Amino acid sequence: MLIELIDVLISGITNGSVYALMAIGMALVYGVTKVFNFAYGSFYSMGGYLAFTVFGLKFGYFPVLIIAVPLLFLAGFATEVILIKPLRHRADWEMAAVMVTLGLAMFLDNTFQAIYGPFTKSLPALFTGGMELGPIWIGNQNMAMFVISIVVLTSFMLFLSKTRLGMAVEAVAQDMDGAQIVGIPINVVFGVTFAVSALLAGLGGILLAPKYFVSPFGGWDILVKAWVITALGGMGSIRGSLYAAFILGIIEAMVGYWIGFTWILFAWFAVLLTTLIIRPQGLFGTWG
Amino acid sequence: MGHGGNLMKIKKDLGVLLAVYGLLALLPIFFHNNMSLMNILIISLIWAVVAGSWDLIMGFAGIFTFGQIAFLVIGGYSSVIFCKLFGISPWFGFLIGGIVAGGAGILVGLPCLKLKGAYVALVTFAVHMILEPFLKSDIGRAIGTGGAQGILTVPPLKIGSYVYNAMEPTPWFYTLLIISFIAFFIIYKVVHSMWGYSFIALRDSELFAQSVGVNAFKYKLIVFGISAALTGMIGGVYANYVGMLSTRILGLDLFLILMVMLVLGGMGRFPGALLGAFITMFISESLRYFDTYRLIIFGLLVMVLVIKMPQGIIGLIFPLGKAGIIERTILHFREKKAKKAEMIT
Amino acid sequence: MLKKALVRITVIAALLCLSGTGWTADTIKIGLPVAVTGPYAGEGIGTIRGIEMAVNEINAAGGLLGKQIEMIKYDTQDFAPERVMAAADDLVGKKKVHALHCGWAGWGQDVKAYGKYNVPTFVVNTSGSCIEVYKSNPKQYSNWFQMTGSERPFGIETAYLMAKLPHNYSSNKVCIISTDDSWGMEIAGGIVDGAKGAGWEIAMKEVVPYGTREWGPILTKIRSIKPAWIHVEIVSTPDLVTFYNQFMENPTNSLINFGYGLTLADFLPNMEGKGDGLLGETLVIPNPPPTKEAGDWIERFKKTYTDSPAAITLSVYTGVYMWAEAVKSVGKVDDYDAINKYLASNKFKTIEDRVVWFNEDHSIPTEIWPANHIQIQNGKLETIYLSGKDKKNPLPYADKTFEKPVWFK
Amino acid sequence: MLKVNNLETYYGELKILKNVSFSIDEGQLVLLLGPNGHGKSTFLKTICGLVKPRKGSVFFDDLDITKKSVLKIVEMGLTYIPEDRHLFTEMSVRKNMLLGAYSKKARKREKENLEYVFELFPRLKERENQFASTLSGGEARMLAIARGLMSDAKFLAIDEPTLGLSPSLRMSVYDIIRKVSKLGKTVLLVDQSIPDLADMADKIYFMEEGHVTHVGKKEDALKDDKLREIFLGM
Repeated sequence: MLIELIDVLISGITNGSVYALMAIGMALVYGVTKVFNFAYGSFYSMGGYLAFTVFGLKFGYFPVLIIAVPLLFLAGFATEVILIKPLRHRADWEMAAVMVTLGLAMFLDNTFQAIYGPFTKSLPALFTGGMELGPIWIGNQNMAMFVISIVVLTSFMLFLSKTRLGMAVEAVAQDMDGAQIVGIPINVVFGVTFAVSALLAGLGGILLAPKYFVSPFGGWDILVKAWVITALGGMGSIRGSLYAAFILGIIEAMVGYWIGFTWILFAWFAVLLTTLIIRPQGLFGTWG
Repeated sequence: MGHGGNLMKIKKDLGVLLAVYGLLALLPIFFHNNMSLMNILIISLIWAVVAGSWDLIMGFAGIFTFGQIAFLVIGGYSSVIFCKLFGISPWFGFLIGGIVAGGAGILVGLPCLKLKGAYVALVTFAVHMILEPFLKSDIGRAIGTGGAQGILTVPPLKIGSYVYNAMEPTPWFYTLLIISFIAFFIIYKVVHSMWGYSFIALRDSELFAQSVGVNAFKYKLIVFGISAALTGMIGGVYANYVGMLSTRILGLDLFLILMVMLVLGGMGRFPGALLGAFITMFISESLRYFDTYRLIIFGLLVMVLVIKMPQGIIGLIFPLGKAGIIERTILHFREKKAKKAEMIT
Repeated sequence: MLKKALVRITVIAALLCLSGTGWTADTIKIGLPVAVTGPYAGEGIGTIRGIEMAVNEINAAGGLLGKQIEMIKYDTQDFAPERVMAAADDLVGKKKVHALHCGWAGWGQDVKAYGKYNVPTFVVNTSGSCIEVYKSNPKQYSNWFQMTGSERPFGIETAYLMAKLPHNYSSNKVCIISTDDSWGMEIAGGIVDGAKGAGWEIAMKEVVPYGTREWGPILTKIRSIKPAWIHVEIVSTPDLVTFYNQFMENPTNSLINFGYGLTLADFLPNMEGKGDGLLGETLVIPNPPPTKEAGDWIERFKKTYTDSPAAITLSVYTGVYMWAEAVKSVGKVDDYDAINKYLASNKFKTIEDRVVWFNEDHSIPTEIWPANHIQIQNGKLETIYLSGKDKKNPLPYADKTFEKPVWFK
Repeated sequence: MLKVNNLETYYGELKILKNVSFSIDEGQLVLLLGPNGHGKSTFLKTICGLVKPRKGSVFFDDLDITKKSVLKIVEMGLTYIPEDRHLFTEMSVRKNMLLGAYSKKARKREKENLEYVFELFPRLKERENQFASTLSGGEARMLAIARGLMSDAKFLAIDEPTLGLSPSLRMSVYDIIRKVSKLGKTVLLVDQSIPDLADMADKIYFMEEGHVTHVGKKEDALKDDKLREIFLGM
């Protein structure tokens, strides 16, 4: 019984690390620009397809990063400048931004399908093998995912709190007018934030492609999950999403084990709703 | 401007509505033999009601909800289940669908009252997401949802001794024309009532609305209820028209196309949703032979329209000028407040 | 102002109404309401290729009744009832096609939509729901032809086959995992039915949603049950491959059967040579092909599309030939009632040299279309058993035999 | 130093500023007074670039800044200190101040300025590492001014810095403004009633319903019966 409980916890933590990676970009972009980016999942797929394409040229994983990082960054930046910026002066811009990113998601996903076809694509595993600790077995891939997600998130939080640019990003997130008044170039911050968010989503896609595969509409699942995670953590709170990712990951494993897989999403939303009723701003969020 | 302007606008909105319905009513004279076109028209009328009631809550009241299809499904299922259980006429089924969905709307609205923006979207979308496992579950099966298979047979709609059937689209068309007109007339009445102005005031500034004495709590619940009820009612009609129901309607496709209807028609611009529904359906059908490229084109279209045509198609027909509906509403309230002040002094 | 607006409305409406008019060329038209976008696009491609192959062959041989056949596609996307209705109205009502070849077409809404007209309609549904709808009004739906029977017998036969394999089972426990759609639920139900007769004990029955990628909790259960056989019925490659990969991290001595999933077009490419020993059931041509004709067919397909044919491909291909044969016998392409009658009351020969016919419920039951039990051996699909006359008694096929999976310790 | 000609600003359809002209020379302390909601804040937002006027022009250091972004205007040395503060509430006092010196020019003198501003506001030095959200109303207002000073601006546009403060706190805020002004900075101070430092003011503007209704020194204002009644309660 104890061993099974540990096993379930391990899969919960595995889920959590994956979710943390999925959600961080969304927490960032919502927190700073207040845009609910519906194309978030499409950037995730874009990362996966970029990896698939570059890897297909048989140079290994390193060139994937060299090519994908600037491309994803550029894609995110262009999205902000071309699609979001023209909307910002409108009274209903938040809704308009949702619509425009929805259009982008339709465009991107179907472009992927037109280029790569509807079939699933796969990449060879980054990490194989595992560790045996008595009756418990931990896969190297899962361990790596855990370490990567913790490293990425903590370094990101350090960047936000310790560097000048990071502070500027947080300042924009907390008070857009205030940030303008002190001379923070908010348009640059918006663009960069979008770019970094797309980059993080895409890197998530690259990292998870060997494990979860790439398919044209695979991003929607990511979008919904990332959305729930960031909402539970408090929209825009990076630290909040980290905790929320692990909480929801463990809930998923437990519900999957004791109740059934079809009830996982149900449980997620139940937890989210209860939390929001008690704390409308999420676990770590603040209004503003 | 001012009151005279508002009156003009009211007349104009009703005029547009009547003109559109008048034109629609003439169509079967020319196309009653064209099954394909009639089917598209009928479906457009159904989606128009969904889009219109969605616009009521999202465009006019500014509450960011993603639960409209959930209400459609709730209305559809409850309408059919009630008809099958109690052997009542589908006409009553539609009403019951509306009532159940309206109740569900108010229930969903309650937790949303304290939430903002994207959170409301999430909570309402949550309803959408969990509806599918629920309807497919054993509990769902027990109340008659048919589980994963769905409901394969729906009691037919009758009027007198005439039984509606798939081979004769014209009676369906006129029935839907009337039903959707009633729905749009209700939406129109709501938009141009004190409720409607309160919605708009709430959308633009909750603080401002409260300062002129609008009770946010009450109005938000009312708008949730009305919007869900209209959608649920049409859900029953939908189930009857297509003759079956399953959870697949909760997929992404319908959700996206309804959004496109809102954007195309013009959000918060009565009766933009009605025009949006027809235009979207026609674009979608005429792009169908582009296969995979259809949705790529669609996506591009949505992006361009949102950026270049913020008022949608209806903005092309009736450009709003520099004064948006927002300013007009604020002016309306300013005037009211001023009048009140005058009366006191 | 109102006048101006009215003019503008009329102009927009008029422009919209000027959408495409019909075809007039002297060809025979067939409609292909197939999903080419969205989650079902994978099966859609297999469908279109099969129909295209048959049509090209018939056209190259001089056409049907001396006329060329023209294909008209319609993207049915997610098979929402209103969309299927629109497809039927567009293809039959507006474009006046002479037959419909659909591939997988839905779960009952398709019967109603296509049954509204009387042009012969071929689907490859394997759906009990469709048979149920058909039976509700056989006269109305007399143009409806389902190339396979219902799902359940597959499950039953699988349970018997698994018991028959030359394998030393450590126990009689079986774990069943299926999706929550009617295909998955029905197969799982069939296995439960068959399990009683074949001596299995159901140790676990889990239902999962599509898109499941993390199998930890289920694998924990499996590892504590240590079942003799795990059946996973999910029509989605990434779900199956992630299951396999995660199972392999710490495998138990259990046979794994992926049912229909094994023959999904993108399954083997994504396994990248792994998975020797996985079992499955399907309707593709057995390997090696039973006839030279069937072998040639596979070669032709591979040459044209550089892929292997999917299970659905042969079914739709056969459907086109059955319809062509009926048209030839009737002598007229638009005497639909006669064609439908011919289809319902005659037997047809397939490229596998098999005789098939439609039952009274207008489906070709699984007994006639025997299930092909396959195993991955050296990275390839090999047929090891084929169903015999009796659901309970699959027969060994050709010279390939069952092999112990690689993960057995 | 700042010259405003025939400014007209709208919120949607509502005309807020009506033909406003205004000027201030280097080193001056100028007051802009007027009742609540009559366009004073809008005026400040317009000159610092947060709101764009529909008509008229704004010159700063003889350069047309009417269409310039807030960012450019801040870099040129004009800083706006808003009445509703706009602090970064979830950051420490120190970080708020450091962000105040975000512009390139200010960054060079960040250290000096930080020392100097902490000297001016010893209270803030004590609370250096607290979140801005934990400050009292008076402290938060001080922080807003302190952050504005960090920008090393030569021109400060301060919007009602004493609103809702106790008399003693108010005195100390005015003290600070006095000090800042004496250091040679140009200050434009907006208030509802005539503040204690009116004697020091080089000029006083009165704004009603979006118009400038009166310009002059304190003495001039006192001569006008209506102004005396409205702003001094006499």
